[in-house]
Amino acid sequence: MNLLSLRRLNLLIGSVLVGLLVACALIGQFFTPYKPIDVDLFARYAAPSAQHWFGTDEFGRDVFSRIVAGAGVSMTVSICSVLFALLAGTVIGTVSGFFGGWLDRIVMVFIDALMAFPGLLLALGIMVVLGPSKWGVVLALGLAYTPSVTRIARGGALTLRQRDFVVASQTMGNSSMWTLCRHVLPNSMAPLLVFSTSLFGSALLAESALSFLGLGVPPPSPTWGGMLADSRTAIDHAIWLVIFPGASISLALLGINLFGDGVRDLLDPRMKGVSV
Amino acid sequence: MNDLTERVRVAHACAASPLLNVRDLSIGFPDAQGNAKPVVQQVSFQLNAGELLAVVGESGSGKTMIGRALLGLLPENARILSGSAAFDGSDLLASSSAQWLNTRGTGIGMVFQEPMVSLNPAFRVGDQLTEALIRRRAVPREQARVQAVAMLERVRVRDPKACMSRYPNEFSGGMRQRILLAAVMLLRPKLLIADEPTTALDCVVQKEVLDLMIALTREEGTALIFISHNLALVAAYTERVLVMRAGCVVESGDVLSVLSRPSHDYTLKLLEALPKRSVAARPAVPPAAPAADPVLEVRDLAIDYTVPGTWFRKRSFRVVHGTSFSIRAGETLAIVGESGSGKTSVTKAILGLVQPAHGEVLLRGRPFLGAGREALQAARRAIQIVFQDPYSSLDPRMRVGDLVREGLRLDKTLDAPQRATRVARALDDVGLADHAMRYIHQLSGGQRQRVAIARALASRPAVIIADEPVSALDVTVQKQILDMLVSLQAQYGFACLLISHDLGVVEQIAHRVAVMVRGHIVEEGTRDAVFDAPSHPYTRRLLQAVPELRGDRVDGFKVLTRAIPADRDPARKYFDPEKSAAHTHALVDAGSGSPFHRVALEAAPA
Amino acid sequence: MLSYILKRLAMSVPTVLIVAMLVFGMIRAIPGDPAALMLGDVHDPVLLQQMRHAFGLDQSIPEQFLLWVTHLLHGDWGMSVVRHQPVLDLIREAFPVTAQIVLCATFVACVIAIPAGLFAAWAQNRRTDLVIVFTTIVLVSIPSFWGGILLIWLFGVKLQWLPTFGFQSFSQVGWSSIRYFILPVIAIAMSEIAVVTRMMRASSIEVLRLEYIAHARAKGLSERRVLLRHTLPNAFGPALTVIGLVLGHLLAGGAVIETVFTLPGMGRLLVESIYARDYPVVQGCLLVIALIYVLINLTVDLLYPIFDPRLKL
Amino acid sequence: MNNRLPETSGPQRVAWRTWHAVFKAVAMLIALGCLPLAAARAESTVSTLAPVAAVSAAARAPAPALPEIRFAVGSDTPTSMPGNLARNSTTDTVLAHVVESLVALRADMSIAPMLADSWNISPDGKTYTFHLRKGVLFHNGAPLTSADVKWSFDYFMSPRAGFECRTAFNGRSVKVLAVGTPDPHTVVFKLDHPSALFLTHMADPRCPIAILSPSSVDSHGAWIKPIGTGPYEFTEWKPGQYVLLTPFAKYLPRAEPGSGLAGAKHAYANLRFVTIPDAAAQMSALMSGQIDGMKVDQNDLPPADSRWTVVTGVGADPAVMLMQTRDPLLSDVRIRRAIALAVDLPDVVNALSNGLAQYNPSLMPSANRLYSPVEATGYTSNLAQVRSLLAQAGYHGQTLTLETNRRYEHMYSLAVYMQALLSKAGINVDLQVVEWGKQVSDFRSGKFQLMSFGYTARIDPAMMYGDVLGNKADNPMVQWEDPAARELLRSISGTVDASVRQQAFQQLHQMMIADAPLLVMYDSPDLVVLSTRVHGFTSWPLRLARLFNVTKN
Repeated sequence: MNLLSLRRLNLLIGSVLVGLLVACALIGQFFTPYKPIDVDLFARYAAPSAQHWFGTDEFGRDVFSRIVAGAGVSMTVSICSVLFALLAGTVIGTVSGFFGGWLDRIVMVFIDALMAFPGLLLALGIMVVLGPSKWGVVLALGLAYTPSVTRIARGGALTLRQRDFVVASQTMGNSSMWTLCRHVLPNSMAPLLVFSTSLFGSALLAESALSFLGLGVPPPSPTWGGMLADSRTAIDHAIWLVIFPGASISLALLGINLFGDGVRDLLDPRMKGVSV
Repeated sequence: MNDLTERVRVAHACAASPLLNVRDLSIGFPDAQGNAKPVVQQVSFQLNAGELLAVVGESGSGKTMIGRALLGLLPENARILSGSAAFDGSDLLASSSAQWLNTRGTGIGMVFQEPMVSLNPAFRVGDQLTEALIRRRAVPREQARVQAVAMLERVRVRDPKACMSRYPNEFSGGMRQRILLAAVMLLRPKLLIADEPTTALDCVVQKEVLDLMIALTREEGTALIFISHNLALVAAYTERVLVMRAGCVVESGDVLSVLSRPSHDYTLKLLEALPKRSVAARPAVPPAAPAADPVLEVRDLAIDYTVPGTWFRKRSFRVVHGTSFSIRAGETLAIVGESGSGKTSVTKAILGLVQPAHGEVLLRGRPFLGAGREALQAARRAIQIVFQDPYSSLDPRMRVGDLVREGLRLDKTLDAPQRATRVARALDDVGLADHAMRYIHQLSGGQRQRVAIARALASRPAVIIADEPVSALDVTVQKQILDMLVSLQAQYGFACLLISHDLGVVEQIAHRVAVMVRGHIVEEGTRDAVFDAPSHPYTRRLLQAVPELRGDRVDGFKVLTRAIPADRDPARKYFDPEKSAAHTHALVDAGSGSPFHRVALEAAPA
Repeated sequence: MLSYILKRLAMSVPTVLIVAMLVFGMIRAIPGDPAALMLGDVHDPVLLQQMRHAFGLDQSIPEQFLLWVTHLLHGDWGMSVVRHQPVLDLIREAFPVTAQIVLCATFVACVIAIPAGLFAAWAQNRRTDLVIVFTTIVLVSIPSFWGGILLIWLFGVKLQWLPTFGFQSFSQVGWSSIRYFILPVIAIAMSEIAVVTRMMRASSIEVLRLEYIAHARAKGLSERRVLLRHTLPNAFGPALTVIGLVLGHLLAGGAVIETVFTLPGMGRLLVESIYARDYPVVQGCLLVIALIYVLINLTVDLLYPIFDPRLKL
Repeated sequence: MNNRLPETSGPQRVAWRTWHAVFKAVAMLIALGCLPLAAARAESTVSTLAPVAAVSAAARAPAPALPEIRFAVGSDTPTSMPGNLARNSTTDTVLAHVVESLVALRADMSIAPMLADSWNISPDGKTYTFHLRKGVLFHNGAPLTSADVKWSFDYFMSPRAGFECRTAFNGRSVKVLAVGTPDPHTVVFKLDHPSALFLTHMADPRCPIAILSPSSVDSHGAWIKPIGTGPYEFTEWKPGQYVLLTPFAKYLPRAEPGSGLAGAKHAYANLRFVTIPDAAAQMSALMSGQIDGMKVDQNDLPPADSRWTVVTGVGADPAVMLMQTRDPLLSDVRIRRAIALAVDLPDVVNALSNGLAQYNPSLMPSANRLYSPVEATGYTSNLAQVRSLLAQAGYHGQTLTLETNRRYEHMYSLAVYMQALLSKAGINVDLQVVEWGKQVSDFRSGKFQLMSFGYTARIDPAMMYGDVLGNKADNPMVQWEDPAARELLRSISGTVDASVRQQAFQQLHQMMIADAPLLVMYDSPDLVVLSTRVHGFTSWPLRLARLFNVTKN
């Protein structure tokens, strides 16, 4: 098992898991054995059985259907918040890194302030002001991740600004904005894409944590974090309520991380030497 | 001292059997399919104790691999395909890691190329020097420190005691190579491998370090393998030479015979590629009328750099003091100087990238720096720049055709078809007509530099600034680029401002030369005047530092240090930028007979 | 050195000020105020007005902010609206709990992660390296709160070895307080180990490529010495930054972990006071969190030159 | 024979030696690692749990024969003055043991004599004459006289004291014109108009008219500590940690048997109310025997165990589902009745409270002595009638939002069941879970369609109906706008006669069931977990843990 095939194995496992996740997210809710919010007063805390593969929860709702439906919610929330952060962070970071001066200092002070600001209060503030909704969580997570994306984009812009081809473009008489869009942005995309795969993983984790504290996507739409939070009180008599949502979060994260690592190795010039 | 004599005696005793005997050494890297692609093929050579051998070849010829193989420091996936290397009676290539541990350092020492990262930045110089002594030779700590200070004195490091407790990043490149040399020689290895030890240094510092290395190996009786790509430099320092090309040894023998009667035509090509002044090829004065008004004129230009001081005050210090010069169409002015002399800052000021402290820059007699956006844009199209590093000066995301076309984007006088022909013409001029659709990572270093030149040429500029255009290329490729530049200048008649630290390149293509030290021009004049009759002490030292290659294919080549005529007027007080506080100087006629030759003298205090 | 510290602190004042203003505005923008919350379903407008006056909520927001800042400068952090205890006391009780757990977890994580990362980089692309890389990816993928719940289930409920509830600090019950430490520390350390190992491996690989490592080997030094004396100090810099980031984040109170293990730490205090709209406590907590963030960044920057003398202070 | 960097066989040996050294260091460090750090924090005084050492030390010092009962409370009392603005539930619990009013509440929430043996009300209901008990002493030994009663009432009515229920006696409910003290043992209260709730307000545990000795305040009138006439003295108070009450030796318990806060109150042990903010921490303290009792709610009942028992009792806090009658859809009574009849409510209540509570459709708690079978009649689900009502009302599937929160689990569970079961019955309901603070502000501003909510206990049904009935224009917090019902409620504001009031409440209940402005589900039960060493503890609806008449072996 030499190095190359092992690295490709990572990518393979990663893409299989991510594929499964995406499948669940897109078409999952049409094939669930039960409707995720169907309450069944007489089947409360039923153990995993032929009827209910993953058992039922406190209200007698089928855990398997809720996990499949939950995948959709968690995925959309994570993808949208990462895209939001990527978009906002890249624009702010690249512009402030490229032009520098007082604009850069102001942006940096705000970025620092946002980094020091716990995502928790941000999430609660948005959730309550906007009313509980998926998009509230997306905005909250997006804002929470924008500072770190901005920092990376700014770092990229700072190093690219010194590169000769950027200086050459300016000495050719191009305007700064043209140089920024034509030369700096395309070249700073690679590190940002790699970072966003890891960001995607932590967004999924953060969404689960938020719904764990009751701040996430509001029930009854099932989310994995919410299900895990509810399961805490049933530790001693319904352990399957803890195992299945937690396992699905971990498998999803494992898939995303493996996929992210694989993508980064493909993009990483040094790896080219080993011609994966 | 008896230890030294005893070692020399032993070395001669076993003169019969050579210190190092390499037989059919082959090294290869596995490619995607797993079968090894050879990088070094059937290399054999012998080396006696105390002998100096040079291994010369262009990049990719496998010379570094040989050096690393002898120390067992090959990269992770490299394989020794065949061959053996007998050193001091045992086969190196078969040694176990324990055997490697006791041959490295005490048996074979190695000095590397990049001074900036050859010393561990996190440790004091003293610790790094004594570390190997204490652990390998079990020398008590105090005695190791004494030996280290002694060795630092031998490599002429200023104030060795203080230097022991300082960190590597507080030293210049040249100083670090000296410390590295001291560290290796402290272990008194039988064989020293130097892998391009001075390539990254300025020529003056390079000479000092090389002299030092040779002297040390001679005194210690250490055998030396000097790996380099510069044949002239190597010829001046070693006895035998090995010329390599694409992993094979094309020629070997003692230096003088190889130079005078090179048997292999690759060696001939290598020798001819070295830049040298052929009187016939380059007239001293440009064809255009000398009296024509200058295309680009720089008047009393001064540049300051600001460094963040304590608290919020910024400290600024002058990098370029009042500098004036002018270039006429079709003429090439070369500014020569060590790194840090401010020559690149001048080009930045001309392009408006840096705000000069005072002074102005005129394009065809009109100042453009402070004259609003349109004037600056127009000027920037008329002045183009070619950078040093071919890998960094072109956007990796664009095709070659788009790169060249971008120069014409703002030129309103051309419509689309005209632009297309202009681009095709420019690519044809640089010999890359069919490469328009390629990405630059598919091109070699030389081809990329051609694309940069084509991009500069496309907008028919009045001035092209070439900032170290060829210093990153191999010798043979360098020659093609320089010849192309000369022919294009003759064809389009643009003025060329050449920035370089390589005297050979300057000597080959420059009409006039200005020597710059610490932001001052200390000597200026036509190429012949400055090279044949240098008057400022710094220029003289500069010329002596670089061995000159003379001769041709017919009656063989000779490498000799330049003959510098004695100073005509030693009484003159030459302006020395390091010592003079006043920073004022006057450019006075150097009295060498040539009309434009001037030298900087200490100005009378105003 | 001192001037550098003072300069850094001066530069961080705007950051802390902005955080304070953001917090002040946002917590009041959230509907519902402490007085209404305490009254709940009782309808008594006169009493509501009395309470609002007592909490100073009837003034305009800027006035309240100025009042709060001036009091702050005199060292008075205000009284908790709901618990009628000085905010400083509440924080002084909650912060040590979080600090003890987080510092222990970070210490354990570093002690394991740094050698693991170093060794993985050294034995790059060989069996042990791939084992380490795979375990770190798995560890990073397990959410710490799920890990926490599973730990509670295994050790608390099933094996009954460790208490599943409550927290008794060291000062109260001496060494037996370790029983309350083990599970949270393991839960936090799990993901921390993964993050630090990955970072350490990446920076060590970077360092191992540099020439002074080849030079050290060329001097005939043993592999162990090359690793510990030459690679570790230079590779530790970037890992230090990551540790600083992780520490800052956790000291801000891993509210989730503290909920799972019912630890009365900063995270829980912050969440509960947000729910109860206990404005002074929320402001106090967030000020402490901002200060922690600034101090940790400063310490990381001060420690950095030890590993990289190029950065002169 | 390849000599790649470094030798393959070599590194393994080197590797293990390195790992070996590292692991040795790691094992040693882990063992010591946390302790020095923790020790460095030794001085931290995490007082969530009264330090065991300190507690036993204090108990040992005075070495009384009496055992000590330790009861956990969620948050410390912010003040030691009864009924103060800053009070919370702990204040009411602690001071119920220390101070007494002229009258007190029985378990069935009727009014019983306490410091006043008897009282008579003038025919016009505007003059109350109280006859004080003889031989009652304050904790400082001074005898109780009518002057003390007048002093206490005037002190509570002064704005500086910050008495929360001042408005109940100076105009909103009734206005006390004068307090006369004809002789040391009779006190006369003159009211501006007759009020049935005067005595109830006086005995309200949240802000009782406690009879205090003037030495409870210092010379400038600033509050020191409560010197009352209760069975316990207010001995020691360490803010944020605990309140210690010791028995008042010279206390004269009343003759009648103990019921609610009335009757005989015997102090058999010292009482220590320990502050443990975290519910789970309280549970672990109980398990380790460091506390003897704690309150718990129905969702985290501890597993059965020999060391403790769960004392359950009927509560008085009605769990309700509110319906916004001013909402365009819900303004139609047929829709509201359809909702009421769509779900089998008793079934839901049984599932919700794990069988600990019964369905109670009335705003009057089932524990109240006026509770009758009329109050017990609610809605029985009838899907056919629901369909016809919906058809008549022209309902075509519009969605209603049901607002709830996660802070109080029982409200959330109610909402989840109602949403699912209403949807099944054809009424589309969407669940909207918001943060508790926002739900309270929505409740107070009336911005909701359906809301799963819970009222805090009111000691008299008239008070509960008073808060529910009203005009939404000037008070958005009321739920029912029936003018006839308001007129009926106002008619009995002056009558004290129980049978007349009961008859009025029955009529009010029937009108409410018909108009269905809200659905009352059940009274959330009062649950207390007590260690088996404690005997004689009884539950009562007003959620105040009464620890007199309780022994500990």
